[in-house]
Amino acid sequence: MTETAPRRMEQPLAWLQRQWTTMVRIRRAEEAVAALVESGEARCPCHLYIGQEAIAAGVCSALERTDTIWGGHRSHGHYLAKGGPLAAMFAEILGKETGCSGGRGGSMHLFAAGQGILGTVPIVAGTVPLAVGAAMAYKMRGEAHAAVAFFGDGCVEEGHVHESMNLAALYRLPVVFVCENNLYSSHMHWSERRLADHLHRAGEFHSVPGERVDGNDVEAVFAAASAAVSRARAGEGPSFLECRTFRWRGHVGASMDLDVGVKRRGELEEWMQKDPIARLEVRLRACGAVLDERPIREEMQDALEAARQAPFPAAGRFVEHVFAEAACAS
Amino acid sequence: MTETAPRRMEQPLAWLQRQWTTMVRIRRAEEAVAALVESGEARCPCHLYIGQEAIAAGVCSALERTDTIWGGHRSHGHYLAKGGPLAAMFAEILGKETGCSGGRGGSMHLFAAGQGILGTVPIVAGTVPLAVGAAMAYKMRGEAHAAVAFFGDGCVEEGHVHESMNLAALYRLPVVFVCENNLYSSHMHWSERRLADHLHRAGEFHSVPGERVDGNDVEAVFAAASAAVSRARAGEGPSFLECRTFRWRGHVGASMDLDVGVKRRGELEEWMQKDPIARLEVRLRACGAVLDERPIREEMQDALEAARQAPFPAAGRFVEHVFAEAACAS
Amino acid sequence: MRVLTYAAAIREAHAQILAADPRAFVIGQGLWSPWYAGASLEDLDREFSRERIIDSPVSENATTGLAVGAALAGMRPIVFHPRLDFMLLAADPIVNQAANWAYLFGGRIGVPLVIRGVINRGGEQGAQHSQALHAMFMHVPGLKVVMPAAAYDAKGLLMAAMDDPNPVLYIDDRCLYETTGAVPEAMFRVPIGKAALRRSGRDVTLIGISSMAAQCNRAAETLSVEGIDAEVIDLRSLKPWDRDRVIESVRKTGRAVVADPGWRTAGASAEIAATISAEAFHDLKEPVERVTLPDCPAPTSRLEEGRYYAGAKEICESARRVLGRGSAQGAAA
Amino acid sequence: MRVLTYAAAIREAHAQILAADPRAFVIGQGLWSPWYAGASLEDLDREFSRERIIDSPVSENATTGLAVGAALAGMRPIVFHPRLDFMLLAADPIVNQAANWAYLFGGRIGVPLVIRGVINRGGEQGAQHSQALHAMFMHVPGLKVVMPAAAYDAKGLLMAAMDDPNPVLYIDDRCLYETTGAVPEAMFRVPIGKAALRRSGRDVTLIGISSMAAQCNRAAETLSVEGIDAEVIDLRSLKPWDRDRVIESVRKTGRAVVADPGWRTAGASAEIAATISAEAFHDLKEPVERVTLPDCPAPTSRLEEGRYYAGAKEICESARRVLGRGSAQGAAA
Ligand SMILES: Cc1ncc(C[n+]2csc(CCOP(=O)(O)OP(=O)(O)O)c2C)c(N)n1
Ligand SMILES: Cc1ncc(C[n+]2csc(CCOP(=O)(O)OP(=O)(O)O)c2C)c(N)n1
Ligand SMILES: [Mg+2]
Ligand SMILES: [Mg+2]
Repeated sequence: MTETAPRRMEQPLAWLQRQWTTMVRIRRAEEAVAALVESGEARCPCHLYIGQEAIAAGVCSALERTDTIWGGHRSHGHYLAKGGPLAAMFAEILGKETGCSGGRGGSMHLFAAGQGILGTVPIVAGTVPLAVGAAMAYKMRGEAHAAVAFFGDGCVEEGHVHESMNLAALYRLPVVFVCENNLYSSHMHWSERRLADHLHRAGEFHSVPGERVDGNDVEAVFAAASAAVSRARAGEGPSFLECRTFRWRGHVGASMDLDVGVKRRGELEEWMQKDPIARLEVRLRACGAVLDERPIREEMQDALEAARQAPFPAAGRFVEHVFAEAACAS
Repeated sequence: MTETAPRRMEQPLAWLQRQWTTMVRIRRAEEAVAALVESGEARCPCHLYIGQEAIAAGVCSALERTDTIWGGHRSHGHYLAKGGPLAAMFAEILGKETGCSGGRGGSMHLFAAGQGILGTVPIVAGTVPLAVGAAMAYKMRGEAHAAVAFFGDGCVEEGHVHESMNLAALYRLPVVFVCENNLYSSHMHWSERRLADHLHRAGEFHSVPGERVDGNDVEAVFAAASAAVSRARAGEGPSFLECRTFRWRGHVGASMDLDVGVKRRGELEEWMQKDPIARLEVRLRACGAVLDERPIREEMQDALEAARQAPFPAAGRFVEHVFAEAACAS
Repeated sequence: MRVLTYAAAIREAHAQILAADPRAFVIGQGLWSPWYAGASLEDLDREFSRERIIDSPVSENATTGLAVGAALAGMRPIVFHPRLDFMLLAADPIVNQAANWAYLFGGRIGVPLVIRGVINRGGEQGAQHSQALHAMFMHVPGLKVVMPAAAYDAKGLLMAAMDDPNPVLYIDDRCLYETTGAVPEAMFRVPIGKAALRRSGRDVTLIGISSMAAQCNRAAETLSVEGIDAEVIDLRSLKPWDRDRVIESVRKTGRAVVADPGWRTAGASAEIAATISAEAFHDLKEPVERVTLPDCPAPTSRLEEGRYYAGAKEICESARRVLGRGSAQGAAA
Repeated sequence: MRVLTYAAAIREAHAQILAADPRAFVIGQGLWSPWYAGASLEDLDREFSRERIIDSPVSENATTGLAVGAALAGMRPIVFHPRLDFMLLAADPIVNQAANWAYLFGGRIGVPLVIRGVINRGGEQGAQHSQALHAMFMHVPGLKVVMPAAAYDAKGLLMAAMDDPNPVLYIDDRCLYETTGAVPEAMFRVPIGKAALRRSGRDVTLIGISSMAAQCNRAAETLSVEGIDAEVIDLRSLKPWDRDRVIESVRKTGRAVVADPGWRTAGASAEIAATISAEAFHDLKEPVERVTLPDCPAPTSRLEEGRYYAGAKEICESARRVLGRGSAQGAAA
């Protein structure tokens, strides 16, 4: 188990630019969602990803379309980084018929089977064993896919995360546990929930190798994720990544630095200095890259407009789909 | 986290003799239960403790009457070592009115509030968080008691054992986690359930210090348990002991070495060589002790006879006690 | 009498219990935030210290098991689950352990524990953050279940639950927190198992559970305008529930509508309807009506929520139906 | 037709499914021992390899969640729980996840999963190893629940469950394993939601669930000696259950006894009794009788077990009661 991965491959400029696009798309989308929340247009609980963009971008850039990702309540970033369509996400948050889940799920339930997103849910740790199960499917079918479980530092407090790690190690399953340690679980600082600050060691007892990664450095995340995914595809079993980061907004909703009514400990300013996008931009500019946000902003406006125009689900049809007509080919 | 405790205080002869009595009482009682099972007189599922006696004896000899122990399906030994009355145990196994649980529980549900046994239950890991809760009570009341959770190697696979260790460490609770590693969970060898053989490290991630102990050496168990209990009483928090041992009988019932219809891997002979009672007797004889089993055998017969003579619960009263009339002062 | 909100009544009960009984403490998630339990627990940590008001890690199973063990060892814990959905992770300590403990040991010991779970009806929270799962626990012998609808009962039932030597599941609903009612300042108990008659009437008995009891009150007003004289019973306790009071009323009115905030199939409404149908068999003039959620998870979209959650309107429709009245008049409940 | 035991029928269904569908696998506890599932899974690991018959660590939550994830990713898992009591630890993946998944995502995906849980009625196993918890799951939208009582259905319902694109809870009872019945060798499906008419009769309808359906058959024989002509319906599926078939029968006989191996309050029997009472309101001559367990955990002592578990005797008593017959004659059921 190593601390902070020293690994750092030099990535080509085009790759860096793609990451920048992914991360800026996430940030702008989240800012748009924040505005929807503030205006009251969006009413479902929204947990924003601002500040953590490098993790979704770095991990998903190590994945193929056929790999699956599994998320929780804070999964807008995962969905977008993995290729989920933007307008369908906005529409879902607004409860519209054209939402990626038909308006049934809202912000906390995102879906894009074609992009390897078979569902995100807000029950903490709910999808961690599911990711292990998807990995079991890949192994049984002899497919070289990987499943990635995204979850937070609080999630490690759920016992079945430990059960899941043991099963993944025992059966040598191609799964990567990506723990986004943003220091807080809701309003609770890590030190109020656990004695030691060493989440990268969570899998050690279960023989899941772990690594601590700077979660605000997209290249470091990519390097660690690539190694873990390679291990997975090679049949070498699961890995655990602790990606250290910070969310800028409150636990839920649009407020800055206020978690469900509780002030945090003043870390925000320090972490805004470590803004993963600004860091990447420094590097990109040094390489002479020209960064143009206009296409992203246009995309946002178009997607938002489409979502706003879309109809609500037809009256009285909410009792449909309690059962599926057919299992979906993933 | 240390492997195999080197600690070994010299215990006085009288202490050794007391341990011998405890262990032989457990063994003879279990042999009596085995006979009851074989004859069909006892019909509830009985999980025998033969081979593991040094753990119950060693741990409980480090405890006061006011400390509590918490057990599972295989708790006859814990009950006796902590001072639970023998005849009430036999009666319980036979489903009699005079049983320690009024004949409602059977072998898997033992109770002796006066001896600090507030209930054992067969749901694996069911009492582990309860032990933590009892420790919470002691801490809140400022009492220097300890709570001991006895459980098996399989139990560590339940996620809430990990949750429990984190809570115990976080709140610095006076609880000792005693993991009796007999290598099997039912018919499943440890290697079929976990990659690494290092259960003493189960609490490491949660900052619960762990130690590996020879579970067939009553003095070693006592030394480790004493240290853990001292830590607990001193407000230094929980400890985890992995006591390595082997059960001679099958998982449930009286058969030798046959687990729920599955043969084990031939370890029994080797482990019978390490018989914790025979080992202690060698040491006792070297000290010139005279060992007389007759009083124990007589006690067994009397207790068994009393249990046999006792009445079954009166007809139709089984619907009583769904609710308690009053909470019991422990 | 003084008027309090439902949330303030819950908070006052906590504060008085904590002040009166050093064995009492609260553990669970969200206790140090004003958000999860709203005003119902606000600042209790400041008043009684964070040693007694313990905001816990995200470990529903172990925190609930801890509370069971502490209760066995002589404390009087309240374990708090801000949503019943999360409480499912504690099914083992609740159903297997707490509910069985007294029986398993022949009544020699009880588990004096209050398990508090909150229903989050509405608010676009979706299927995993809004489930009203009381019926699952009502089914379990060895558990008592109370579901106050009024501020008065919110306080008095919590006090009674704390006095009980057995595990009591106390379920409140966020949608009631701002409702108000008269609440005595002193400590008092509302007996577990006793319903409250909210309105006497001759024509039909409306039996409401939790937030649906409040909807029954509204429905009765609408119905009275139409000349229908409804009797309203707020069940308050679900296990045991007040069979005598309900049967007596239905024997009188001959008609019953059961309004339950949970799903239909095998829900609380099924037990009540089955019991009424059997015990008031000869007095019942029309089949018992059940106003429930459909057998369907909660949708998220607010428009769909409006259709999903039944309320006074549906209770009125059911009442009219058992009275053989068309639903033409007074449809605006 | 060939006669098989109930356990052998379950085993044959497994073997045929595993042979026919490479996506099928089984995970859970006790699969490599002949003890936990008796003959119902014996030696499947030898026949289909331990890669597909996976005896797991004691981790009910994660193994069940694993099965949910594998189902979403295109497999056809059966997750096995040798006791429903243990399955409570998997309440989150079953109730929160599997049951809600299709709905949450607007029907875009299903969870083609069979969750198998075993009731261990009797055997002095006590309150934590014998619970019949089917009603708790029957209450949950998005779950189907089947409970075969006959060998034929044990096979046919497992096949149907495996075909369903949704989570199906398949509950069998150890006390039925040695019972026998005709079972076709070929693969076949028993449609989920359809009851079986076991005996036609004019006087009273006996509706049985799982092992109590078998007891209804025995009761009908006893009753026929007394001149009572009972109709027996084996429900087979609990969710959805065959309302049409049951209502049709009760409309004819005017009398109903529901026999359920679970507890009384808010149990499956409540739903069935409530529905009959409402839908056969005008045809029902006497209140619906419910034969259930008392609201009490299971005692251990075999003498108390004998009193705790209702059976044919109690069904007969209920049938006589709704027919206004004294229980003097033929009390030995
Ligand atoms: C089983 C369960 N328990 C509690 C909650 C309430 N809850 C929602 S998010 C959250 C905090 C999670 O923190 P973390 O895992 O660190 O993720 P983050 O929000 O920081 O991204 C909690 C406790 C829940 N949704 N599910
Ligand atoms: C929650 C739960 N799951 C499964 C079981 C079935 N079971 C009973 S004992 C046992 C094995 C426990 O093994 P271990 O913890 O090593 O204790 P040992 O029997 O070796 O003393 C199992 C799986 C159970 N009783 N409870
Ligand atoms: Mg966090
Ligand atoms: Mg073991």
